[in-house]
Formats: sequence, C-alpha cells, structure tokens
Amino acid sequence: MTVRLLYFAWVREMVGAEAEQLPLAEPLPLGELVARLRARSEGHARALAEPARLRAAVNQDFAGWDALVRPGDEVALFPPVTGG
Amino acid sequence: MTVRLLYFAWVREMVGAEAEQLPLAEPLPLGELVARLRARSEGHARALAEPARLRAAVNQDFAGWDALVRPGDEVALFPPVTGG
Amino acid sequence: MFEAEVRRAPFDVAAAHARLSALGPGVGAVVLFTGQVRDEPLFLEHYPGMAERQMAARIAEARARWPLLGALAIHRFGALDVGELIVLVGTASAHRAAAFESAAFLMDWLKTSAPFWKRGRAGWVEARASDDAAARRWLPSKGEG
Amino acid sequence: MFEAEVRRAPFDVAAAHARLSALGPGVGAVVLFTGQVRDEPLFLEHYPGMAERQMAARIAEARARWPLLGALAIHRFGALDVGELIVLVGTASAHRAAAFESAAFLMDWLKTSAPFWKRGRAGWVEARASDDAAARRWLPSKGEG
Repeated sequence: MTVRLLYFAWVREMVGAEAEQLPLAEPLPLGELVARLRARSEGHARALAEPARLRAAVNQDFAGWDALVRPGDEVALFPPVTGG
Repeated sequence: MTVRLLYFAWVREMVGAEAEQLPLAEPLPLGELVARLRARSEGHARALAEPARLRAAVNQDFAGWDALVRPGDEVALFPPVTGG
Repeated sequence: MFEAEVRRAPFDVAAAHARLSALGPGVGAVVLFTGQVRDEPLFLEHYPGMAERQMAARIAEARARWPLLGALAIHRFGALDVGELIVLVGTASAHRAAAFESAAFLMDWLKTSAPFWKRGRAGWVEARASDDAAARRWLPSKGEG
Repeated sequence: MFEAEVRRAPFDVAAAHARLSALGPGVGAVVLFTGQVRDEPLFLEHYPGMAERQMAARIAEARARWPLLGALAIHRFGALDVGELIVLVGTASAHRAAAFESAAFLMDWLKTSAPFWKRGRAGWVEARASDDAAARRWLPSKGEG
C-alpha cells in the first residue's frame, strides 16, 4: 500500500516534484510521515525542515501533525494559503 | 418673510398639501413653528399631533425640535425614513 | 470616484462594478450591495435635493473613515415591482475589510438618513427600530456592539 | 443556488449578480465581493479538488449560520494581470445584515482555507497574520472581537 503525496507552491519547487508515492503498511502520524520524507533528498529535507511554516491536508481536509495517515490516503504539504 | 414648508409620505397626505408657505418675521424654535402649523387645519392638527412620530429637516439637514428656524428657511416634516 | 445619484430609471449593476474596479492598480477589493423589492410592489417617495445631499454626506463620512478609492450610492424612486433593484452601494479599496465595512456603514446610514418613504399595499411602511440600532453601532461613542 | 467554482477563465460579475437577485420574491439584499490583482501581475497555483471542496464547505457553513437564499464563490487560477478579478463571493438574503455578514465570513475563510497560492515578481506571497485574525473573529468561542 502507498500514500499519494502532493506538494504545492515553494514546497513543490524545493522538493522538485508535484506528486510522489510513499510506501505505507500501517497508519502513521502525519508528523512522523513528514520526518520520513525528509530523508528522501536534500530538497525534501529543506522544504520540510520547519513544520511551523507548513500546512497539511489529508484527503483534502486540513490536518494537524498528529493526524493518522492511512495507506491509500492523499496527503498534501504546502505553505499557508494566500488566495482570495 | 416666509418659511417654505414641505410634507412627505403620510404627513403630506394628512395635511393635504405637499408644500406651503408660513409667514415668519423672526427666528422661532422648530417645535413652536409646528405648534403654530397645527392651528392651520384639522389635517395639520392630526398630522402634527405627535412630534415623536415625526422627523424634521431645516434646509435639508435633520433638525431637532429646539432648532431655530429663520425667515427664508426650508422646513420639511415627515415620518421616519424607510428607504434603502 | 465618489458619487451619489437619485433616479427613477433602473441602474446598471455591471457598470457600477466596472467603474469601481477600474479605479486604478491600487484597487484590490470591491463590495457591491443591492437592495431589491421583496414580496410586494412598492412606491418610493423621496425629498428631492435632500436625498442627494444626505447620500453625498454619508459618502463623505465613509471616505473620511476608511481608505477608499471610490464609493457609489444610487437610490431609485417611483413605482417598483417585486425583484426590481431599489438601491445600490458600492465601495472600492485596497483591502476587503475597508470595502466591506464602508459598504455596510453606507447602507446602515442610508436606511436611517436618506429621505425616502416606502408605500406598500397596506400603506406606508413603518420604520424599524433595528435600522436605528444598525446605524448606531457605527457611532464612535458606542463602539461596534 | 449554492455553488463553488474554480476556473482559469474570467467570470461574469453581472451574471453572478443576476442569478442571486433572481432567487425569488423573498430576496431583499444581495452582496457581491470581488477581489482583483493589485499593483503587479500574479500567478495563482491551486490544489484541484481540495479547492472546490473547501469552498463548498465554507458555503455550507455560511448557509447553516445565516438565512441565505443563495451563495456563490468563484476563484480563478493561472496568470492574472493587474486589475483582473481573482475571486467573487456573492450572497442573497431577505435582509442586508445576513447578506453582508455571510459574504464577509466567506471571504475571511476562503482567505485562510481555500488552497490557492499567489506568486508575484518577488516570489511566493507570504500569508498574513491579519487574515488568520479576520477568520478567527467568526469562531463562536471567540465572539466578534
């Protein structure tokens, strides 16, 4: 099983990808998932270094770092939104 | 010298006129002017019986009953406004 | 562009919006309010001269109070059918808070100070205490309560 | 009519107003807010799917909170020039207070919960603390302060 990852704005630019897959066998808190992602590349490490500068959504709803991510979920990481 | 009087909405209908003149030689508080007007006709008496139900303008600005009306002024008497 | 207009004929909402929107590269927010005839046909009487004067005075007050790039108020009179627009208030500013607040301010004060009177099937419409309360919340001494 | 739409192409303000205004004889007040590009061209990135979902959720919240006859939110993405409209929020109600408040509520929450990101000449626009504060004032526990 995997988790679908999406990145937006400068997170996308630093990671160098707009979408990727992460293998996931069982539920994991979002904060730990992000810690795992940091190990993927220097870009990931830089983009995800400061969780306070990031926001996250699980299955298209905002989620906190302690939210449980399950295999099959869609997880998005991005800066605070600036539309409107 | 005179004062130009204007009436609107149900005040106009009760008085039976939309405009009239009142002779005025010297400044007079608006409340006293209204008291004088009540003597003009039964319609005037009925329309102007309860100042609390009326609003007034002197020269197109809202005015209280103690405002001084001067010869040459335009005085309007009407119900509270209901536009918008 | 700061304007008050009293008219019998219908007005053009799109044109009002376009004028406010085109007031320069500093415009970031436009708010339009329109009021329309609800439930039954109305006749609107007004005090020519004073109506324009009071509307212009409210616009001047809004302009002194918020950083506006433009404000517009249009009020109709005469016989109006259900669904017809009676009044339009529009504001333009750099940011949304000023545009929203000044438009609400203008409507609250037009409701209590612009000399218009509505007559419906049952006679002249009574003024509502809630309209006085809405206007009073903008008085500096009372705050926003 | 309760709708949220995300699109690249320009939208029609007059059509949005006309739709809200025509929602029946009970409509007495329509408020339209439009936000437009100020000062310099922008590029707007968004999260397809979540954007529509969040906008629809805010409209459902507004509908639960105010007696609305309709509400509309449209947000554009892509490259936008100075003066181009980015976002429209419209509400229709019997009375002006509900229309004004719900439109301000929708904008405050779209600003902080709709997944759009602006990029200007100097890079990605930073989120503003004032936008978070504007949204928080609608939380029931905090009141209107």
